Amino acid sequence: MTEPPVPDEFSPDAESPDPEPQPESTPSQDPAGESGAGSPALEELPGGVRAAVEAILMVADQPVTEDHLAAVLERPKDLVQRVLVDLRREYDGYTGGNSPTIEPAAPRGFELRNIAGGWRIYSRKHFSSVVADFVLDGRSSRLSQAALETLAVIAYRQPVSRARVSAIRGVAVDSVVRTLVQRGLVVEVETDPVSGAALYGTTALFLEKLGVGSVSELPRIAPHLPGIEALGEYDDTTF
Amino acid sequence: MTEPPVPDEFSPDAESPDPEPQPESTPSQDPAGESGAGSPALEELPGGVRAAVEAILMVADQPVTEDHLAAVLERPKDLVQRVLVDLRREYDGYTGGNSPTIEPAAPRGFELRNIAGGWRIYSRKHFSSVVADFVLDGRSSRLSQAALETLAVIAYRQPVSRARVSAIRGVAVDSVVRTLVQRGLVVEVETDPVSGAALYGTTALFLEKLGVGSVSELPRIAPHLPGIEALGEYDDTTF
Amino acid sequence: MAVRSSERAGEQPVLALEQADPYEPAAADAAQVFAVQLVNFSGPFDLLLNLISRRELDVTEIALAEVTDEFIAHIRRVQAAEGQWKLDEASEFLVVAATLLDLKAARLLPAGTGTVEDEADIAVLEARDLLFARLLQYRAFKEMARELFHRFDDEAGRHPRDVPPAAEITTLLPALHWTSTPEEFAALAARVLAPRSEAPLEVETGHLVSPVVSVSEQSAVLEELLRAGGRMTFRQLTEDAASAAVLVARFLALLELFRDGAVSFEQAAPLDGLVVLWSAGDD
Repeated sequence: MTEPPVPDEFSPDAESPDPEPQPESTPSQDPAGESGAGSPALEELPGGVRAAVEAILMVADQPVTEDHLAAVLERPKDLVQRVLVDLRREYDGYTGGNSPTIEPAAPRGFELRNIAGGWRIYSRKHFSSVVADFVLDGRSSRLSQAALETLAVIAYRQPVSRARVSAIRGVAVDSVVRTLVQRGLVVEVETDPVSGAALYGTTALFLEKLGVGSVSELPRIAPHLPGIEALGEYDDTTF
Repeated sequence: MTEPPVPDEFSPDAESPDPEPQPESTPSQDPAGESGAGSPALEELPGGVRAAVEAILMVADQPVTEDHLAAVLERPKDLVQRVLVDLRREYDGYTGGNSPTIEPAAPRGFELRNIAGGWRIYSRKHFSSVVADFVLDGRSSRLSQAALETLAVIAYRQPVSRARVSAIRGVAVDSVVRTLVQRGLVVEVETDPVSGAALYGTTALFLEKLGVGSVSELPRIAPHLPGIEALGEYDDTTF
Repeated sequence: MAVRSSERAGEQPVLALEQADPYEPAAADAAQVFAVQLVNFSGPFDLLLNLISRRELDVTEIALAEVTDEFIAHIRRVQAAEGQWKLDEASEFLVVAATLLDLKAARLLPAGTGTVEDEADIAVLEARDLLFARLLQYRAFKEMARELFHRFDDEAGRHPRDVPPAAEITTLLPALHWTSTPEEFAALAARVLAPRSEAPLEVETGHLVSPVVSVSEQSAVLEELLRAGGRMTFRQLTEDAASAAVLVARFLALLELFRDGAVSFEQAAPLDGLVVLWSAGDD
């Protein structure tokens, strides 16, 4: 990379003491008045644009594109790009880079990967074994009763939101749904156009495990209950 | 804190050049042979125990207890605890602390918080406006006044039956309690031995949403309730 | 006094009171989302505190006497608007209204000697103290609800990291051991999806003469009638109802059966007789 060192306003936590502080500069391509007038500019918040990018990356559960970041932050894409590259380097244990005398920092336990056109934070690869120990801790090869019941609701009510499954089962189901997703038995199939909530359905693996060809081949359940076709809307009314 | 400075093996990326590197030390309470013999010791991996803790925090979907981390990492709990406290400080923008001459780093875009009995990574609050775009998942709907009041009664009177909550609020609370259970904020904790009524209490999710460590850290109710000692058990005697 | 208070009511539409919720701008939406609230106020204490605070009074005996008329005017309006009260909700309002009236009456009477004269006086005093105690207690929890709201709100600006591990980790999960047949799975689904019979709330019923009516019992009665009769009018289904409570319970049971797809309705024209059909098969 022949990029000039990243400007000060988005790397204020450079590990090396800055021998000649740069003047308060605005990013080159960003006209001063362009960003939202009401809220304080990102540059004025502790950590600046760089920390804002980190904040987003930390909670994003799928890769985020540079375009998306640039749009949300209202900053030029090339600035965002440089922040990302810089963060990746920093997480990997490289410091500012201009002071070779300073001992390099150790890498962080997470890394920023650029995959499929987007950026996402993952646990660092060489800790896979402890991460796996943590994730697999307490997982057995059988589904819990709670997981089976939740799966049953999703199978017969798909596509269905977690809120509705909660309403039907009468308990919070977030973590159980997550387990089912990790198990590959259910998947987010669409997004509710009104609420924006994710709607879940069963997968081919589920059908395979159960030994049926398609969802329509699931045994009908008792006549008292609305079938899949009747999709009672009653539990929507409670939310 | 009168803790001695954290030993080198889990803060290898201290921002200040370390004038006298400490010898490769094993954690004090951990007998050398105890950790798994086959895989390389965490201390030998880049970033060490500290990065391993970070790696686990990256995949945690709820607050992780110190005990859990200590068990997965096979390291003493007090070491884990110090790593966590140290990481929190670092994310908040404090450096090693022994070198006042070095300019303090800016906080990161995320923070490590100790709530609901465990530790979890959060995006930093002042970036909520930019982060919100990436986490929209329909769980942010607000509670009604009726739900909040019911929740307050349960939080301060737990374990408590619906009948008692109802007596305090002066209205039937069945549907509101059901909603709170569905949202995972309260749960049936036990059954009244006399009446057989379900008794409700708050959940870890409630603490997490509130940002407190435990029920005992809830804001005190006494100032709002003059003579609570005298009135407190009123509803016991009449219901 | 009724005239004065209803004039006041005309100036202050009922809705305006609800909108005045100080700490939750979205309260109106949220209320519809979550709970069946008694019109506009979640209970008599909520109403009473609201009336008192609108007059910028503290909770005292005088304040209670002053707002008595408004309180009663409000519950009259609700009754007129709703046609009928829900029994469990109305009872609390009535108890409070009766106590308020007693207090007001006591204040209107000559002060007397200052000594408690008879049992009726003692009863009023006890009722007053009880009402104070419950009102203050409710107010304290209302304050805490406000506090919780601010904390939730504050906390909502932070978002927890909730990100699944990389795929290479989840593939390490032990292979799933699946044992259910489709029929077993369907049976489980039927059980989970069956309407839950709520554990009834234990309500103090000592003062009630009529027995408790359960919706699920009435549902069973309806099912029996409909299975035998095939199609029946709502009037036929309720002609043997011994009390208003049974009537209400049958109505609620019909709604539940409809929700579950067990019955369907036919109505030839608006306000015409409602015909109920059993549409679930025999099990």
